[in-house]
Amino acid sequence: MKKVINNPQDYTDDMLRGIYAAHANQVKYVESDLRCYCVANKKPGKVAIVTGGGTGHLPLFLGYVGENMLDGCGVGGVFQSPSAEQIYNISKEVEDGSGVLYLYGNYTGDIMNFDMAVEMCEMDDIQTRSIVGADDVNSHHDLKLRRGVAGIYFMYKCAGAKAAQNGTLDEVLTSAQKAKDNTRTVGFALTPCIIPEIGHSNFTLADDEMAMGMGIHGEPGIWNGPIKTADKIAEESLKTLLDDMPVASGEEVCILINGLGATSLEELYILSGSVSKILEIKGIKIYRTFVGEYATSMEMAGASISICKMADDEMKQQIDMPVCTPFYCQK
Amino acid sequence: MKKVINNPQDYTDDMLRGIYAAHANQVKYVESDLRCYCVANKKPGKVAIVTGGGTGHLPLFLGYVGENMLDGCGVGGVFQSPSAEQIYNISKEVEDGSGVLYLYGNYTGDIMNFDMAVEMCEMDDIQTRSIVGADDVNSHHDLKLRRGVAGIYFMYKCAGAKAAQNGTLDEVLTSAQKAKDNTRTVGFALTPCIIPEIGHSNFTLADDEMAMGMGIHGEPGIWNGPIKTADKIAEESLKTLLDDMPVASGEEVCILINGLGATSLEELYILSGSVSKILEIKGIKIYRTFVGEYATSMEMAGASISICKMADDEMKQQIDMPVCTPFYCQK
Amino acid sequence: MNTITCTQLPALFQAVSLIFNEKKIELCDMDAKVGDGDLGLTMSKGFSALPALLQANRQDDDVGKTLMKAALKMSSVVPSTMGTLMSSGIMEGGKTLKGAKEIDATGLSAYLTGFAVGIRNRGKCERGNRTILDAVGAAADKAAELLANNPAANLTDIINAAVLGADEGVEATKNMTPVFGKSAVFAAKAIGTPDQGAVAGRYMLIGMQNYICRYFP
Amino acid sequence: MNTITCTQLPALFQAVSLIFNEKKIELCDMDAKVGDGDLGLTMSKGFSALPALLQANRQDDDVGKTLMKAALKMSSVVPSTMGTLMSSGIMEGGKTLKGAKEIDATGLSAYLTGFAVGIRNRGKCERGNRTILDAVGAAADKAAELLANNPAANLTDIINAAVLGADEGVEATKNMTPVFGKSAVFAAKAIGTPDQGAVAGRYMLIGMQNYICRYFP
Ligand SMILES: Nc1ncnc2c1ncn2[C@@H]1O[C@H](COP(=O)(O)OP(=O)(O)O)[C@@H](O)[C@H]1O
Ligand SMILES: Nc1ncnc2c1ncn2[C@@H]1O[C@H](COP(=O)(O)OP(=O)(O)O)[C@@H](O)[C@H]1O
Ligand SMILES: [Mg+2]
Ligand SMILES: [Mg+2]
Ligand SMILES: [Mg+2]
Ligand SMILES: [Mg+2]
Repeated sequence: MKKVINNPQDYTDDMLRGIYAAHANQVKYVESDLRCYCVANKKPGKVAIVTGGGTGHLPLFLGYVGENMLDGCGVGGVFQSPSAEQIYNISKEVEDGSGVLYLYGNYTGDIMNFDMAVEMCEMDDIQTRSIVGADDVNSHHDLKLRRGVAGIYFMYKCAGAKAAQNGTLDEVLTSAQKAKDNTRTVGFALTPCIIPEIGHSNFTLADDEMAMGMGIHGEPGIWNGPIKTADKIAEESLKTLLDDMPVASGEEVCILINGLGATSLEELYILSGSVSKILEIKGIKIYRTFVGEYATSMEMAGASISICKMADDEMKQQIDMPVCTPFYCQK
Repeated sequence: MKKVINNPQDYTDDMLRGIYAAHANQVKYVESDLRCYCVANKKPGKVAIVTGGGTGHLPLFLGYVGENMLDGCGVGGVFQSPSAEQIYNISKEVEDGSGVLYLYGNYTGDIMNFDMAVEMCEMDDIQTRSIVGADDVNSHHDLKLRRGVAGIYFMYKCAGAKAAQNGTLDEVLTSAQKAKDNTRTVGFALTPCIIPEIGHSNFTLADDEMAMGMGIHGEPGIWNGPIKTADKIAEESLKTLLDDMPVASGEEVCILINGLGATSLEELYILSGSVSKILEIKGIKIYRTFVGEYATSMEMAGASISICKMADDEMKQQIDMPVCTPFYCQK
Repeated sequence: MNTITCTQLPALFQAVSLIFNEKKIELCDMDAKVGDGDLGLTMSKGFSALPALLQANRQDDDVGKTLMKAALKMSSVVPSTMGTLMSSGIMEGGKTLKGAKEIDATGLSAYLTGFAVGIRNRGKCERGNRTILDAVGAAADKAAELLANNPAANLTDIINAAVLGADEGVEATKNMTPVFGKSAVFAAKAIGTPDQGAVAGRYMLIGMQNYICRYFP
Repeated sequence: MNTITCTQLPALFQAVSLIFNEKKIELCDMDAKVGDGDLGLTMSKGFSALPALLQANRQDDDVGKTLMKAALKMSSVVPSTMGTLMSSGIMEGGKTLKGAKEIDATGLSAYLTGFAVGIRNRGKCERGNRTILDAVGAAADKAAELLANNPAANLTDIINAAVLGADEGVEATKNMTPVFGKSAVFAAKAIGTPDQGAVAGRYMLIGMQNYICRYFP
């Protein structure tokens, strides 16, 4: 296991200590619990947005806590859910009378703990709404059973913008829902990653192999086979995406080319170029292109392609709204 | 070779096409040459700053072309210099009467081509100054013969800020020089990277080995040996850095924890935490911490630690100046 | 008297933690075949913490409230799927006992039914989905049936019936296809072996049985 | 007449490109031992492009200006260290011929000296640094010496002397320690073998020799 770490047991907390030391003016933790991650200076009165999930996906999830995006994040161990109590404690800290939106990925452990936090908030008369990202097309044919991956970025962006504009809890939920309804993702892996406390990878791929549709925890995909060119990968991925959510010629989309951790930015831009070529041929307009690491799986190699259809002008304005967190700035 | 690419010969140009497609409103190329990379909208009248170098280090070099940073970048093939003519053509495009600063890394091929471009500019009466980043402490005991690595970020930041404030060419050079004089870097690699056209890595490291002091093109370091903990790596690196450039208790520094490509952000923050712990014990104040991928080597695993001593208040203001490029935003 | 008081709650769950310590490797191995292999660890970690949490969070002499409060704390110790499900079961079971100073046979049966409801609500699952619910749901039914037929049944009769029900429930999962969690991905592999969560549910009941049969024979 | 005209420049460098095509693998292998292994490729790529560039960039009948302009374009084709050095050498050599319509023996000697100066200026190197300069510097010196001793020397005499000088220069690099570029990192490995850049410099001169001896025997 080639990792720059100390004791594997301390992986998550060492990481958090590093983050708080680096960004003390932007984020803090509450209840003396490093894993209760909150924005340092919340805009008063606005709807709070709280996310959460396992460690190992930076900048997901906590990286989106900051100006015009999210207000808090429950930090779980590697690939594990945060606890309901942590989510509840974060909610109490960041909620300011307008309610809390829970926005996180569609994973059993997370759902249960957020649901439990909802019940705890109810006892305190804190209003909550919940919505999960479930954008990974290849993970299930049933929309409700799909897991959430990089496409949650668009939900964060839209919900965050609506909350920043003092939208009500239900309006913020609606913005998140609209982003969700219009977002689809396809991903593929080239190499596995290693959970520090386990010390070896949970799957292997031959030297010339890729896994199409593989999940960010290594969940099996729809095929393993010889690695294809960027153009071919883009072609197959876009077919999957557009079969699932048709986009007509003339319609506008945002695209997000996301690296899983070890894939270089050079390759991501090559892939992005392949995607934009195909969309151009189809007459689909690209409103904005995002390329980089948005949701990783530690040192896994691979990438995902997300498409978010621009449903209306409000959505475009939300996508364009400047945001600033310690991990992600957009002007 | 596990890479998301098309034809290896097209690696650099495919990447550039992807970049221009994604960021058409921020950057452009001139002379119908993809590798003549320029900012789309230059602030008129200010000193132009042009950089350049081989492909394979994104966001270095072109990623820093943008608002309040650089104005142009000559893009070479993988680990190769751009040509003098390209640098000259970029200079003609971005220069606006106040001269051009050439700011790039200390590598033979780059020096020769930038020098040749200087001569070409002279014929056009374009004023130029040149300065190279040479921050890699372990690459040579002689300051002049050190290669440039991630620390060039601070030179970009300070020179860019001075130019944005309409400093003269010599003032901009002085800001770059001050950043250079106060910056030192130490790096280490865990795994090699592969040049697409070559197809195999140019060195190997055993499964439990790291290479301290290795260069970003795989230049041999000062030792290869069993991988150490983040705390130990931080300790050894800081000793090297501070022996080379002493920083007294009470003085302020910026730190930059830079990933070489495949090392996860989680690990970088663990390392950052280790560094800040040690600096705290020494009484050295951290003015600002930067963590992420600033200068990579494609999919090489490893990291570098840079220290930039805050020489005066002007330097702090320059470090704090908001910047925005397609690859890097700071607020 | 044949009832469990607040004072005895830590010892009751100490017995549960004992069996999970014994079965730790077995559960991890089962889980590793179709999931991430953490089940034995989280069960033993969670139930090992519970006795002290019951002690520390004792609410007057209210067995219900004490169970609810301690289970909530336990969920923080093990926020994995099964950790959260177990906590939710105990919380909902505790809710049926709210205000009671002790658990009698009727109370135990109600607790078991509440436990199954807690699992069902938290997991949004139904019987037949190949989960812990198939074990603890069958257990609660069997206990309730016994009590309906024999209103004089004691604590031991109830828990024995529950374990019998769990046995049948676990057996039944062998032919069910998983729909939830990491196992769902490996659905094919699962057929023929019992669901590991159901097995864990049965062990929890056996742990309670060990205590009850010893102190209320 | 015993002079090289603008019209002949492409053929002169065609001969250079021929030898680099032959020696491509040899130069790559030499470079790979102590550097990145691209030398053969860049030399053959650069000099293969040069004849057409000389054709396309012909400046009236000025051999000097034509060489300068074409060399500048060649540097864009191969912006590697040696590519840039070769271009810089030709540019500076061309500068000594500015205004001339042809290259005679004196002109060739001046060109070779200018070539070495171009390398030295561009590389900021000195003789003894184990570079191409050690070959082409010695070559220029030998040619100039011949011309000083024998003012009637013709083109063939000059280029023959130059190649002799390059032979000695290459030989001398075997005992020099590299201070520049990628080879510097592997300094120890280098000792005992000639510098690959010097070898390339010698091949360039041999290419010119092949042409000159054939057309001006
Ligand atoms: N939605 C659900 N409802 C009820 N039980 C579930 C649900 N999802 C999973 N389970 C149970 O949890 C068990 C797996 O537990 P655990 O190993 O903690 O989960 P994970 O897959 O998160 O590692 C399964 O065997 C099943 O009995
Ligand atoms: N500063 C310099 N001045 C003159 N010659 C140099 C200099 N640096 C390198 N060389 C020559 O260049 C040769 C290597 O050329 P090349 O393979 O193109 O360089 P690299 O691949 O190292 O950039 C060396 O053998 C040496 O002769
Ligand atoms: Mg990475
Ligand atoms: Mg990377
Ligand atoms: Mg499990
Ligand atoms: Mg070379």
